[in-house]
Amino acid sequence: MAQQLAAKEPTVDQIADQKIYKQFGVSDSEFELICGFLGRKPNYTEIGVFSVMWSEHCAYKNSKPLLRRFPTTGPRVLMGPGEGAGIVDIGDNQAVVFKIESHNHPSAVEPYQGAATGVGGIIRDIFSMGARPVALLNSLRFGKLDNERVRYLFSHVVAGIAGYGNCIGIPTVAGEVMFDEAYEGNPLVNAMCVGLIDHDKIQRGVAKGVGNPVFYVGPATGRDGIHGATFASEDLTAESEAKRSAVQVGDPFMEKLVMEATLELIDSGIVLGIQDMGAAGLTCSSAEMASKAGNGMELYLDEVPQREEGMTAYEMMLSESQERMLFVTEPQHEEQAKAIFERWGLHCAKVGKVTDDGRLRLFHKGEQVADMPVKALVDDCPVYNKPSKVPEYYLKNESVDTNAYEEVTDLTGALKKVLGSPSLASKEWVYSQYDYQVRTSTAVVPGSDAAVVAIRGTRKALAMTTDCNGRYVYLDPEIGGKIAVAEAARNIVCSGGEPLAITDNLNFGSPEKPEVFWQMEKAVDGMAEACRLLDTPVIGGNVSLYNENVKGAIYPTPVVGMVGLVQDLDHITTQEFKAEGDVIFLLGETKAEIGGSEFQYAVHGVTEGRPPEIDLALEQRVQQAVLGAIRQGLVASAHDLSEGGLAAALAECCFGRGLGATVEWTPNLRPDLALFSESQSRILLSAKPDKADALASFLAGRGVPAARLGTARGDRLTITVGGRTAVDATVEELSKEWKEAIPCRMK
Amino acid sequence: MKFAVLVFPGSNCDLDMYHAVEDTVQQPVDYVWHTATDLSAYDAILVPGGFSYGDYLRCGAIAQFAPVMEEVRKAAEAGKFVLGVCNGFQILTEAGLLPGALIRNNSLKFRCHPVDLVVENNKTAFTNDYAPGETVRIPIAHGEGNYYVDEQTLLTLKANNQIVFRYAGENPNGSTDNIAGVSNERGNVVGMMPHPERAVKELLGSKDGARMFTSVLNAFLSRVNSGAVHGAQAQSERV
Amino acid sequence: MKAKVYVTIKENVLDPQGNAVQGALHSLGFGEVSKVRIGKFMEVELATSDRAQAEQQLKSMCEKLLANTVVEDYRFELEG
Amino acid sequence: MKAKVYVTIKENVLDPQGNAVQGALHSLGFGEVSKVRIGKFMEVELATSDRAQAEQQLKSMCEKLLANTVVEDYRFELEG
Ligand SMILES: Nc1ncnc2c1ncn2[C@@H]1O[C@H](COP(=O)(O)OP(=O)(O)O)[C@@H](O)[C@H]1O
Ligand SMILES: [Mg+2]
Repeated sequence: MAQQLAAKEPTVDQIADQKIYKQFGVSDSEFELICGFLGRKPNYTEIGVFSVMWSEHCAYKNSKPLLRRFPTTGPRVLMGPGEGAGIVDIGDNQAVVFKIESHNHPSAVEPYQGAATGVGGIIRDIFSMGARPVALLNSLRFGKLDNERVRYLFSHVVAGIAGYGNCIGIPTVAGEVMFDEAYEGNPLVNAMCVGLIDHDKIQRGVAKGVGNPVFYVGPATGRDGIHGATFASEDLTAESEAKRSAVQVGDPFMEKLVMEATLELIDSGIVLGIQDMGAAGLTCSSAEMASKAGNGMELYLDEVPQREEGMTAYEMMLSESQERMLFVTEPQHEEQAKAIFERWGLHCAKVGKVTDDGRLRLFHKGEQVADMPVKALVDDCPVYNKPSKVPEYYLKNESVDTNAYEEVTDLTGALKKVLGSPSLASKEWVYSQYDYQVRTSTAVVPGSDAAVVAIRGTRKALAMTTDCNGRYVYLDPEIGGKIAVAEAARNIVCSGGEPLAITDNLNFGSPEKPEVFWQMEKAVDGMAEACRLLDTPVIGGNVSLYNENVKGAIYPTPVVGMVGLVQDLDHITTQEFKAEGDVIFLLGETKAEIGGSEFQYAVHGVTEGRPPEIDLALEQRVQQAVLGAIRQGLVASAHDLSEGGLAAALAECCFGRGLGATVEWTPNLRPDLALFSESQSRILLSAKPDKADALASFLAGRGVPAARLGTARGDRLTITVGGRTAVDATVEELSKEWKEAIPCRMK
Repeated sequence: MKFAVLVFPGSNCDLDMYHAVEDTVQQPVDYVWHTATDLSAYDAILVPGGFSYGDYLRCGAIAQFAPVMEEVRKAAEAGKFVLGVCNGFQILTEAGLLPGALIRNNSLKFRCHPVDLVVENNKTAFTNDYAPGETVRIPIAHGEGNYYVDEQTLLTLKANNQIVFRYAGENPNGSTDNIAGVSNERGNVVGMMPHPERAVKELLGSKDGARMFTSVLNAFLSRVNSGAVHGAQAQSERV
Repeated sequence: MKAKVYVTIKENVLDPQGNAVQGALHSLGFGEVSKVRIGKFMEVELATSDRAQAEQQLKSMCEKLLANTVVEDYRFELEG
Repeated sequence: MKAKVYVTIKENVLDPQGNAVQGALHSLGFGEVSKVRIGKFMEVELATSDRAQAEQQLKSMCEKLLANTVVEDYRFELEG
């Protein structure tokens, strides 16, 4: 068997002459470079290793110039991009660690395992830093639910996320799901993990100390997901499935053991460097650890635990079997490390040694089978500045006048349509499958603007959210990018938290298309500007390109994952109206802006025109005022306005406790445009009657426009616009549309 | 009174159970590893939720053979207090310490949300602080909480007053006779699918689960006072 | 030696998964499906060549672990 | 007509459940167990007596619903 497989490997000359490297996504010029770095032609194992290290997924060769535009530092940032995850100080020697990662392509092929292993991977990124994972989030995009395959993908992705997170015992507390044709065939599955760490426990993935042993821990390696990293960097085609070796299967039970043992190992203080084996498995972890220490590494592949017979060096290096870690310790600590793993029923294998020659050398069956300079693998992948071009559709949209749509007069009906649109509808069908309470720290469960997780032993808590409206980004990537960051921050603020930093997942189409590259550039510029203004640096992220289906690229979807700090548990605020008689305020300014809105999509059936404008200075003023008011105890409820505008936001505030509202508003706009406009920087607050005046003057004092809309009362939502009843319905009938939209379609 | 919280590979509510003891009755509590062979120091044994051994094969199937389970059996026989929650309940049924079995939810989905429970029997060690028939709000989080017993056993459960909790509203998993929790005949071993340890303070949305812990402390103290427990030892352990 | 173990849900115990699959098959157009029961199929390799011993061991494995006899039945076949 | 459907995890795909059960059997003292793979066993009743049609339908059911052919193999037997 071994012979057979080995015999099938192309020779050095075949690789070069028949351009076999192209199958791995290595271009002619890259191949030349690799030959130059090696001083000879690469063999099969070497070209395999280079191809994954030089894939977009690992090397960011198409996105690096853009990522440099992000602000990545700040007084609280303890670790920015470059390690498994970023770290932000939250005081008292504690810090929060978080990162987001995509598993889009694996989920398109095998949704349950694709999503599950995505969750498993991001959890490893967090605990390999030495942090205790405390929460999971996910950001999902699918096609429309009337398609059977979409329903299959949706239900299995959700089940996969649940299956992994529930079993390992980390609460899944927040996320987002949107449905649009643009994602048909290429769903987006982004998972985020948040952890807590003490400053002195922070680990790095470095192979320190020449001569030190390198250990492998976790389950045996199989032929799973070979070339997963390359796969993630290609368009999804009919052949993708055939090309793929065995699908990676997640084992959350194994990961739980690996996590507990790893945290115990780190606690014992004997780890010099540790990294998880994620994309490109053993290849990426060994090369990066050596690189960060400026060292080299030798790996003895016969020592690598193997699940299948006759595995070749190539297969072992490229396998993406899950739940594995690589760590370095001093020789005298070997027994102690082993004992810790043993207690958790795990074995660790000594598979290598740190060297001083800056080379990654692989030995198999008594022979050296590969010898490559670490620096070439990790740092020398060429970086491309792709051509960029303004897309036709963007220019066309400039002349679309969305205010010229025929007026919609049945506004109660329109509100029901919007509330019943799966993107806006209740996501209870999703999150009731997630254990969102394990670890008994979830103070705000899924369903409000941001989730809040209390930090035991303190009065502090973490607020967290993921946000991105791909329609806005499609219509104007720069504005859409700004809004993604601003909305995330608004959600944090509405929950009583101060935004700290973001992690981002840049989901785009093929960068080879100048129009897609233009979207990337503009979106990153918009995000970077918002991050600077709102003081939320980018501490890490992930890039997922080549998200395309037969109809072309997906909507550009740069998902923002944000974490905020709630100073005191008393500041925790939720969106639902609390008590009869509470006074409702609308903060911010409403303009006729329905381009890219849920109303435009659900009622008019199109996505066109211009997205809402955003004034970041106003945004910041509104957010700071709201956070200030919350901290002073003036606010009973807070909810940001996003998809569905004021009408949907009011309805959502009513749903929590079934408490209605009576609202009178004179916005000076056509009622349908006013109620469903998605103008930015708006927040709905409610206050106890005896605090209402104080709140009004607090807001006025901070230059924030605030209109007193009415009161929370009864069991109906009644909205009068310009003296005319626009919406009038019981909370129950509205809630029914909203609650049943997804379950009905999933039956 | 001293509590043990068992830890199996894959347990994940061990921490919550431990904190619940601290937060409600402030009694000494230890994590006890699945390989332990002596539980004599403990008055109450809490078998927490989670996914012991990944819940592979069947929930609780593999955990029933952990060395510590032999000791749990002895403790139960000796009349010590044993509570199994969620996966802990599944383990106790697999181990034969409680009747019945827990099978897949009839929705085939994992379900996590608060439920209303009726306290059917407030005479057990873990429910004496509740009023009979009282409705309490406690969250569930399980995929296999569908309690099954055959008809004959159900009659016995009813006759012996072994049904401790029933779901008050919608039955979330299809369990026989809306059962959410049961006890052994003697009432010192209780198993339930809902998580009382997740409902011990306002921050978590409900405090209704806290009385499970105060109940068992009551039961212990009344036993001490009646001299059923070796007095001196028990007194010295009180905090 | 190889064994095949079949674990099935007892006749009088509800099989929600089987029912759901039956429903799904109906809506896929397989109207003739009148019943579905879903159990487990395990392949176990035993490093022994003593058939009698293997049988006895399998029985014991099933009773102890592989099946929960409150709700499940089992049977097994030895091969080779 | 009755059919038995066997759904097994593909040979090279990881079976965490099988591994966990193997580990458990070892610690229960069944050291001879060298491998465990866990799949599904389904009993399907079909209200038809046309064997050829039943076979064709079963194949289609397996492909569409009963097995996930990305990670699983299937086979079936028709009885009676
Ligand atoms: N979109 C992004 N924005 C900011 N940083 C990014 C982005 N994408 C990747 N990075 C950073 O680049 C580094 C390398 O990323 P990656 O290879 O994905 O890490 P890992 O090896 O943990 O998967 C990480 O620190 C990551 O946070
Ligand atoms: Mg919001």
